[in-house]
Amino acid sequence: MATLMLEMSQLQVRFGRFTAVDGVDLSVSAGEVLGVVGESGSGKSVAMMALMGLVDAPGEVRATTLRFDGQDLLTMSPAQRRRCIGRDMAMVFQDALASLNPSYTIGFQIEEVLRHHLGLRGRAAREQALALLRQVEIPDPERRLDAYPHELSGGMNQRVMIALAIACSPKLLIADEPTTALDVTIQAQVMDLLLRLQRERDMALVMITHDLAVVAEMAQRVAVLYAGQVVETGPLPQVFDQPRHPYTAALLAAIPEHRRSSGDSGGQGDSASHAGSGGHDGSAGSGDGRGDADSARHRRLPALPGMVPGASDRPSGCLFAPRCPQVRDRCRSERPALEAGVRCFFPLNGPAAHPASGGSR
Amino acid sequence: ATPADKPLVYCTDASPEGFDPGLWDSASTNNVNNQIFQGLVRFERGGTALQPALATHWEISPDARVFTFHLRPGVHFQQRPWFTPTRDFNADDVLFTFGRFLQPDHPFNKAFPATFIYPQNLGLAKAVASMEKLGPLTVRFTLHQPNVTFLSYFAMAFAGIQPAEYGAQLLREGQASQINRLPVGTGPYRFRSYAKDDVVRMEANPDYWGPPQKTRRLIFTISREAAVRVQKLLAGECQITSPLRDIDVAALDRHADRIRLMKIQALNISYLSFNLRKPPTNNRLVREALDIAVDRDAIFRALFPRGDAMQAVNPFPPAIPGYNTRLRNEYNPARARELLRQAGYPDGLDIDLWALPVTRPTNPNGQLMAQLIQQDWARIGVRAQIRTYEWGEYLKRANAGEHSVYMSGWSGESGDADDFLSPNLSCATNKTGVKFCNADFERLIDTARATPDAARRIALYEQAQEIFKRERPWITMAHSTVYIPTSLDLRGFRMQPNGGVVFENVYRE
Amino acid sequence: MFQFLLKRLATLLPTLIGVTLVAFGLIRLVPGDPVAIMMGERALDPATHARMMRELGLDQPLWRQYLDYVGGLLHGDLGQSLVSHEPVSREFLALFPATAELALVALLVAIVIGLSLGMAAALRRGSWLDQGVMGLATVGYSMPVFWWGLILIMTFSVGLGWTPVSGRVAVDYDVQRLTGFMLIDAAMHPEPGAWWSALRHLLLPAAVLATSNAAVIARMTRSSLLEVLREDYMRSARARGLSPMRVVLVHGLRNALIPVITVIGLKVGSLLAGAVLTETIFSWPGIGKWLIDAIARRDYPVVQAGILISACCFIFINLLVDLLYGVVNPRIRGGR
Amino acid sequence: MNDSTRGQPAPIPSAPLLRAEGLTRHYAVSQGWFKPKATVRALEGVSFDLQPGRTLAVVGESGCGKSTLARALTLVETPTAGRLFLQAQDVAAPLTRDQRQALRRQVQMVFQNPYAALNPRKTIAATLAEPLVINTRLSAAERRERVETLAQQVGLRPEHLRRYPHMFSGGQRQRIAIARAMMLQPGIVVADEPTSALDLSIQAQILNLFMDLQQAHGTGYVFISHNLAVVEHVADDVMVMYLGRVVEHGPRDRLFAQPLHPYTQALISATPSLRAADRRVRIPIHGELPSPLRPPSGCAFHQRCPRAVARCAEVRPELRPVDGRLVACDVL
Amino acid sequence: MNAAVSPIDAAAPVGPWREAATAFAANRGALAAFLVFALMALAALLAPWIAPHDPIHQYRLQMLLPPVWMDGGQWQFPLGTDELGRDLLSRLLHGGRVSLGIGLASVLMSVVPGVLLGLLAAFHPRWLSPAVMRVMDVMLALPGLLLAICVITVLGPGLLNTVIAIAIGSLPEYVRLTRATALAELGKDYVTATRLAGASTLRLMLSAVLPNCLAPLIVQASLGFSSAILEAAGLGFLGLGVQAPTPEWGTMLSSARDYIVRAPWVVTLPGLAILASVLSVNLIGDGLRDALDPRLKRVS
Ligand SMILES: Nc1ncnc2c1ncn2[C@@H]1O[C@H](COP(=O)(O)OP(=O)(O)OP(=O)(O)O)[C@@H](O)[C@H]1O
Ligand SMILES: Nc1ncnc2c1ncn2[C@@H]1O[C@H](COP(=O)(O)OP(=O)(O)OP(=O)(O)O)[C@@H](O)[C@H]1O
Ligand SMILES: [Mg+2]
Ligand SMILES: [Mg+2]
Ligand code: NI
Repeated sequence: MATLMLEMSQLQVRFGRFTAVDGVDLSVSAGEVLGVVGESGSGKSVAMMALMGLVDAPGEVRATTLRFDGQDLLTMSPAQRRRCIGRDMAMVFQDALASLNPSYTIGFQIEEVLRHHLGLRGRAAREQALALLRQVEIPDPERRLDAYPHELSGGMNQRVMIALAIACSPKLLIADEPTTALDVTIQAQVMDLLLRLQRERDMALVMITHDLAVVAEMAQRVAVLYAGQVVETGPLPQVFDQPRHPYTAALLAAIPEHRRSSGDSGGQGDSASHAGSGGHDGSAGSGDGRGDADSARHRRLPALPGMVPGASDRPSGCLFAPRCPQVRDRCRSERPALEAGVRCFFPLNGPAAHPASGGSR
Repeated sequence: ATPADKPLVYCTDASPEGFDPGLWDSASTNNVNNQIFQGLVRFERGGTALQPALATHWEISPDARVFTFHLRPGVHFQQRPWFTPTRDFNADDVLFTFGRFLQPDHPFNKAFPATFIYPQNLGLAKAVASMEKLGPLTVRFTLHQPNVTFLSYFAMAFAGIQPAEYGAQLLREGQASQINRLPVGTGPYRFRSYAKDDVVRMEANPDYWGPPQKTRRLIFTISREAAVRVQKLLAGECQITSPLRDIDVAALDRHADRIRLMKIQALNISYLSFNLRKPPTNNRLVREALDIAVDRDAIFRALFPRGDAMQAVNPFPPAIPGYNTRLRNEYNPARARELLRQAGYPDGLDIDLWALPVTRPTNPNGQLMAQLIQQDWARIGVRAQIRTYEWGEYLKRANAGEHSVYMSGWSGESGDADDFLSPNLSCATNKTGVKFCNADFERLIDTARATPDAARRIALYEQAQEIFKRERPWITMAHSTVYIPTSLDLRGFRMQPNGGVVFENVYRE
Repeated sequence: MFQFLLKRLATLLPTLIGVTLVAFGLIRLVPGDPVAIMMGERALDPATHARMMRELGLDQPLWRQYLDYVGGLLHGDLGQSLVSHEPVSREFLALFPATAELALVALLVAIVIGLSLGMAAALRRGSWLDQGVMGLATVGYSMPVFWWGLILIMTFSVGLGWTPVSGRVAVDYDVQRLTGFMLIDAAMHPEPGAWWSALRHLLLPAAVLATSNAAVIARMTRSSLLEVLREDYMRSARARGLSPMRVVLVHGLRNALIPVITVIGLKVGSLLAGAVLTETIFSWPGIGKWLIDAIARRDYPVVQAGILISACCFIFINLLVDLLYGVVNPRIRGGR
Repeated sequence: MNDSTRGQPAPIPSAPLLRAEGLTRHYAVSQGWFKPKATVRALEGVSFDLQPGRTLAVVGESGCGKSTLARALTLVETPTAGRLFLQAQDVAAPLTRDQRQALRRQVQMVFQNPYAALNPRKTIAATLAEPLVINTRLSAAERRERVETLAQQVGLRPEHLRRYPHMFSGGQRQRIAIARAMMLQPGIVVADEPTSALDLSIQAQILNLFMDLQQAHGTGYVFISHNLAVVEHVADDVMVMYLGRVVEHGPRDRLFAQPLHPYTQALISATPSLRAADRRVRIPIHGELPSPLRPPSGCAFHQRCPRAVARCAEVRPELRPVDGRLVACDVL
Repeated sequence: MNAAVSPIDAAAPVGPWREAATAFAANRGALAAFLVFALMALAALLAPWIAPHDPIHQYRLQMLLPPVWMDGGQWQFPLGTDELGRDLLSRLLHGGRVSLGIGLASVLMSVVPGVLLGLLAAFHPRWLSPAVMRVMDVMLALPGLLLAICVITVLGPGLLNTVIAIAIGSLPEYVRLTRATALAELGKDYVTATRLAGASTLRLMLSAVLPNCLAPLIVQASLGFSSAILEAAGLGFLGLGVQAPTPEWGTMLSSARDYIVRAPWVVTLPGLAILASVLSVNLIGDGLRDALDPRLKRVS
C-alpha cells in the first residue's frame, strides 16, 4: 500500500446552523485517483475547500484527523499551511474562466506562483511557465503567455488552471469538476491530460464531479456524497456494478446510459446490468405523479423522487430516508454510520456489513 | 521689519470691474482706481471741501459757466512695463480724458466703444459747450447752463486723468481695450497685478509728485461676504475692510484691543423708488399710501440694531445745507387703506417689490427690508411679490421700468444738495419715464444750481423738497452710519463721508 | 488600445455636438431679445437694433449662426463678456487653474481617504470599524455642501483660527502667476513659507469638496471589494498559497477598482457642481463662482462658455477614466 | 387546425408538423472600429421534417448553432434564408395578425436555465395563465381549470400555483416551464438543453415528464442537448451539428449503433460511460471548435478530423444519403 | 406524490414585494431612518395645523430669539426666531413641506418620463435607442446642479422651475437605468417565453419587463429623492431656488448666513433639517436596496 497522502476523518463544516459537510471520512494514497461524486450541494466542494483551508468565517471547520503527507493540517499555522497549499497540494476549479484573475495575463499568474513557491524570477520563471503550458498541451504557448483569460476558450482556460496547479509538482491534486463546463470532446481531452499528468508525476488525484461516468472512467476509488455525508465508498468498478447504498443504486439507475450491449434501445429502463431495486418499481414515486408504468416505448427512467434536503429540512434519521425506496421505520429515527464503506442500515446486495440488513433482503 | 516692508491689505467687497475709471461707477471699483488715478481737484481727506490736485488753481466765472484750470507742472505718469511716459502731465491729457466722455466719435471711442455711465448720468456731454486748451498747462471748460457744482465733478473718480500718450500708444498697437486692464495714472500707487476675483496688487509710485509713500505694497483682497472680511481682519489677514454693516460690526465689539472701529455719519440715503410710468404706482395716492404703510421703526430695529442710522425724510441727509426740517414721515396704515380706496383700489393691489441684491451701508439687507415691507403692505391689502436680480441686471431692468418699486440708494461725494438731487431726481436721469421728472421741481433745482447765493439756494431746495414729499417718488428710508474697522497699527487713515478709501500717506506702524 | 481610444473619441463626437447645441441654444432660449439683453439700459432705436443684430450675426439663419459659433469655438473664441467686455477665454484662463487645483486636490483627497476607508471596511466586514466607516460615509454623502462648509469655517477658521478664512495664499507672498496652480506657483516662490500658506488655504475648501466624494468612493470601494472577495479567482489565488495581503492587494484591489473608477469618473460631475457651492462659500476665485456671478448678471456668453467648458471637462475626464478603465480592465481593451 | 385560408400557398402533400428547408441564420458582428462587420454563420442550410409525436434531437458542441436553430423554429428570429413550414403553412408568407398568432402558438419552448425562464414577479398561476389570457377568450374560471389540470399533469399541487418562482427548486421550475409550454397545446415544443442545469436525479424526472406529455398530447419535440446519453434516450431521430451545419442526420438507432461521420464518431467515443464494456476506443480529436467568424475552408471539421484528406480542405461536402441517413462527408 | 415536498410548503406564499418589506423591516437602521423620515414627512404634511405660528409672520419685537434651551429662549418660540422674528419651528415645518415636496415632485417628474424613455429605448434598439442615449449623454455631461442652473437661467428662479430643473437633471439616470435593466431582462428566457405566448410589445413592456425593473428604479428614486432635496437646497442657497419669504430650508440657511456668529441657530437648524431628511432618505434607500435585491449593492 502506497503512503497515505491525505487522511481526513469526521470532517465537519458548518455555516451558522447549517452543516454543509457532516462527518466526512476520506483518504487518498499517493498515485491514487479518488472520485468524489454527489449531487449539487452535497458538500463536495466545501469539503475540499476545508482541506485547503479556504473556508472563511462564519464557516467553521472541525475534524478529528486532517493529515496531508504526514503533516497535521489542524495544528499547522496559517503561514505554514500557505507554504503547503499551492505547492504540495493544489486545486483546479470548475469554472476556469472565473477562477483566473481577469486583469492579469496568463503568464503573470503562472509566474506569480512560481515566484511565490519556488522563488523563480525573470527569465527562469518565464521559461518554466512556457514549459508548463507545453505540458498541458496548449498550442502556441509563447503567445498565450501574454493573453488574458477572456481571450482563451473554456478548454484552454481549464488547461491553464491545470498548469497553475501542477506548477510546483504537487503531491495531491484536487480537481473540482474540471470538465463540467466543457464540451464532450474537450472534456475527453482534459480528462486524458489529467490522467496523463497524474501518472507521469505519480500524484494523488481527487476528482470531484457529479458525472458518474467520468468517475467510472478515471478513478480507482469512489466516494458518494449525499447531503454532506459519505454514503458509500469503495473501489471501482465494484461500487457502480454492485451499489450497496440505495442512493448510489438509484442514481445509477436514473442515468440515461447508452448501452450498446442491450441492443434494443427500447428496453433501457429495465436493463439487466443494473443491479438492485432501482428499476421500474422506483418510478412509482416519479415526480409527475401519474405513475404510468405502461409507457408505450418503455423509455421511462427510474427516477428518484424528491430533492436533496436543504438547510431547514434535514430529516432526523437517515438523510436519504425521505427519498429512499427501501425506507423502513428505523431509517426515519436513527442515523446510520458509515460502516464498511456504506452508510445504510439495510444495504443492498453484497456481503452484509450490518447485522440488521443483509439477511432480511 | 521696517514699516515699509509690511504690505497694507484692504479687504474689499467686490472685484473691480475694470481699471478705466471713466467706465465704472461702483464704489469698489472707484476704491481701486482712486489710488492710481487723480483728478484735477480732490476732496479734502475725510470731508467734502475741494482741494487742488492735478490743477494747482482754477477760476470760475461769476455766472458759473466758465471754468479755467491751471495744471500742476512736473507731474509724471507712472512708469509701467506696458507704458513708459516720455513727457509730463499736461493739457493734452485732460483733453484726452474728457474727450472720451464728451465726443462719441473720439478716435479712441471708435477703437474701444464704451459707455461712460457716470458722465452720462451727469449729462456731461450735453452740459459742456466747449473744452479748450489755452496753453500747455491751461484748460478751459465752458458750460451751456450755469452750474455751481461743476467743479466737484473733477474730484470724482471717473475724472481721473489718463495719459494721452498711452492712449495713442494703444491706438497704434490696436490694443485700445487694454486701457481698462493695465492702467497708468499719476496717483501715489501704481498698478502691479490683478488676479481675477482674488487680489489686486499695487505698489508705491516712485515718481509720485507728492510725498513718497511709506507703504510700498498696497493690496486689495476680494471677499464678497462681510463675515469673511470681518474674520480676515480679526485674523490679521487685512488691516482695513470696506464699509461694514451694522450687523457685521457686532462681531468686532469684543476685540477693541485689536481693532479700531471708525464710524462716520455718511452722506447717503437709501430709498425705494416707484415706477412712475406703470400703474398702479403712477398714481400719487397709491404712492403715498404705500409710503405711510411702512413701519420704519420695525425696519430699523431689524436692519440697524445698533441704532446709529437715521430715518430719512428728505432725499438727502440733514447735514447738507438746504435740508427741510419741517417735513415728517408718517406711519398710518388706516389712512393708507383709505388712500388706496380713494385711488380706486378698495380690494388692495398686486405689486412687484424689488429687493436690493447688494449690501449697502444704507440698506444692509434688501431681502429683509423687502420682507418687512411686504408684511406691512399686506396689512393694507397690498400683495407684494419680492423679486431680485444681480446688481447690474437689477439696475438695467429697473431703468427699463420692469419694476413697481425698487430699492436703491445714493452716496453723495460733494456734500452739496445738488449732488443728491440732480443725479437722481432730475429729468435728465429719466429717459424712460420711469423716474421722477417734475417741471416745478426741475425748475427749482436748476435755479438753485445756478445760484451762487447760499441763502437763496437753501430756500429753493427746501421748496423743492416739499414738492418731492408731495409727489413721493420715493419711500425714503435711511441715512446710515458707515463703519470701517481697521487694525490698531494703521496710521494716517481718514474715512471719506461716502465710505470710500484713500490710501495716500496711510501706512502701518 | 488605440482602437479603443478611437472608438471612444468617435462616440464623444455626438455628445460634444450636443453640448455645443445646448450652449448655443441657451442664449436663444432665454426669453427676450438678445440684443436688448446685451444693450441693457441703452436706448434702442430700430436702426441700432438692426445694426447690432447684424454685428452679432443674429440676422443669419440659425444653422449659419450655429456654424459660426462652432467655428469660433474651434478657434478658441468663446465670445466676449457682456459685463467686463473681456474675451471670455481670457477670463476663463485666469480662473480655471484655481478650480482645477481645488477639484484635483479634492479628488485626490477623496480618492485616498475613500479608498483606504472603503478597503478597511471591506476587510473588516461587520466590525465596528466597518459600521463606523459606513455610518460616516452615509452622513458624508448626505451632507449639504454649503452647510458643511459654513460649519467648517466657523470651527476651524473662526473658532480655532487654524486655517485662513479665504483666498488662495497669504497676500504677503506676491506669488507670480506661472501656471495658475497656486501650489506649483508658490513652490517656485523664493520664500519657503509660500507653499505652506497655499496648502493651508487649500485645505478647508478641498476638504469640503472632498467629503461627499470620499464617502461615495468609500462605499463603492467597500461593496466592490466585497463582491470581488467572493469571486472564484480570489479563492483560487488563495488556493495557490499566496499571502492574504497579496491576494487582496494584487488580485482583489485591481478588480475592485474597476467599478470604483467608473464612479470616480461620474463623480467628476458632482465635483464640478460642488465646486460651484464651495467656491461661493470660500470666495474661491474659480470657474464656479464666475459662472454663478455670470448667471446673476445675465452675462450670457460667460454662462454659455461656463456650461460648455464644464461639460467638456466632464467629457474629457470621463474619457481619461475610460482609458484608465481600459488599462485596469483588459477585458474591454482591444476588440470585444 | 384549418390551414388553408384564401390565397395561401397550397399545402404540401403529406405535410409534416414542421418542415425546415435550408434554414440559415447569419449574424453581423462588429469587429471593432473601422473594420468591416464580420458575419457569424450561426446556422447554414439546415433542413428537416418533424412528424407529430416524434422527437428530433439536435446535438453538437457549444456554439454550433443549436440555440440559433431553436430561435428560428420558434419564430423568435427570422432566418436569413430558408423556409419554415408549420403545419404546411409557410411562416414567411404574408399573414394576418390572427393567423400569425395562431401559427406562433403552435411552437413553444422550454429553456435551459430554469432560473431565468420564469417571471420572478408573477405567481405560478399567472405565469401559466398568461398564454391563455393572450390567446383565448376563456373565462377566468375556465382558465383556472385548465391551469390546474396541466399543473397536476406536471406534478405541481394546487397550492403551488399561488407561489412565486423563487420558492421552487430548479427541477420544479422546469416543470412549471414545461407546463407553460404545453398550455396552448402546441404541435411542437422546442426544448433547448432542458436538463443540463439539473441534477442527475432531477434530470430523470424531467425526461420522464417530457415523454409522458408527448405520449398524452402527441407533441413533436425538437430536443436540443449536448449530452449524448440523454439524446439517445429521448430521440427518434438525431441531427448532429457542427459549426452551423448538419453533419449527420438519421434515426437514432442507426446513428448510435454505427456513426458514419468522423465527428459523430468522435463525439460518441468521447462520451464517458459507466461500464467498461460500453467504452469505445477513444478517437482522439485535437484542438477546439474553430471560430464561427473564420470557419475553415472546405469541410469545417477537416482540421480536427482524424481521417481528413487533402480534398477535405477544399471542397465542402454536401449532405447525402448513406446507409439510411444523411451524412456530410466525402471520405466514407 | 412527494416529488415536490419542499420546506416552503408549510409557509404561506409571500410575494417578492412582501418579502422585500419583511427584509426591510428586519434592517434596524433602515427602519429607524424610515420612522424618522415618516415623522418628518408627517410633520411637514400637517405643518399648517401643528405649526405654532404663521411661518411668514414677523414678530418684530422678538427678532433672533434663541431656542428655549439657550439663555433667553422663550417657550412661545421653541426653536427661537429668525432675523425677522419669524418662528423658526414653524418655518422649519413649512419648509419641510416645500423641500420634501420639491423632492417628491421632481422625482415623479423625472421617473415617469425617464422610465418611459428607457423602456422605449430598450425596445427599439435600432434608431430610437441611440438617439435617446446620445441626448442623455449630453444631459449627463452637465452635472446635476449645473444643468439645473442652466434650466433656471432659461426659466428664471421659482418653486416650479426648481422642480423642473431638478427633474431634468436627474432624467438621464432613470433612462439609463431603465434601459439597462430592461435590456438585461429582455435577454432573459422568461421574456422570450412571454413573447412565444403571443404577447404584444406593449404587454411585454409593461407586464413582463417593467415590474422586474422596478427594484433598482425604486432604489434609484429614493436616492434621487435625497439628492433632489440637496439640490433644491443648493439652488436655494445660491439664491436661484425658491424665493423669499417662502420657507425653504436652503433659502432659509442662505438668508441667515449673516447671523451665523450672532445667532448660530438660524443657520444650524435648517442645515440639520436638510441633513436629517437627506440622511434618513439615504438610509432608507440603502435599506431598500438590500431588501429588494442584494445584487444591487453596487449602486452608488
Ligand atoms: N460560504 C458558504 N456559506 C453558507 N453556505 C455555504 C457556503 N459555501 C457552501 N455552502 C453550502 O454548502 C453546501 C455544499 O456546497 P458545495 O459547494 O460543497 O456543494 P457541491 O457538492 O460542490 O455542489 P456543486 O456540484 O453544485 O458544486 C451547499 O448547500 C451550499 O449552499
Ligand atoms: N445575437 C447574436 N449575435 C452574434 N452572434 C451570435 C448571436 N447569437 C449567437 N451567435 C453566435 O452564433 C453561434 C451559434 O450560437 P448558438 O447559441 O446557437 O450556439 P449553441 O449551439 O446553442 O451553443 P451552446 O451549446 O453554448 O448553447 C455562436 O458562435 C454564437 O456566438
Ligand atoms: Mg462544487
Ligand atoms: Mg445554446
Ligand atoms: Ni481654422
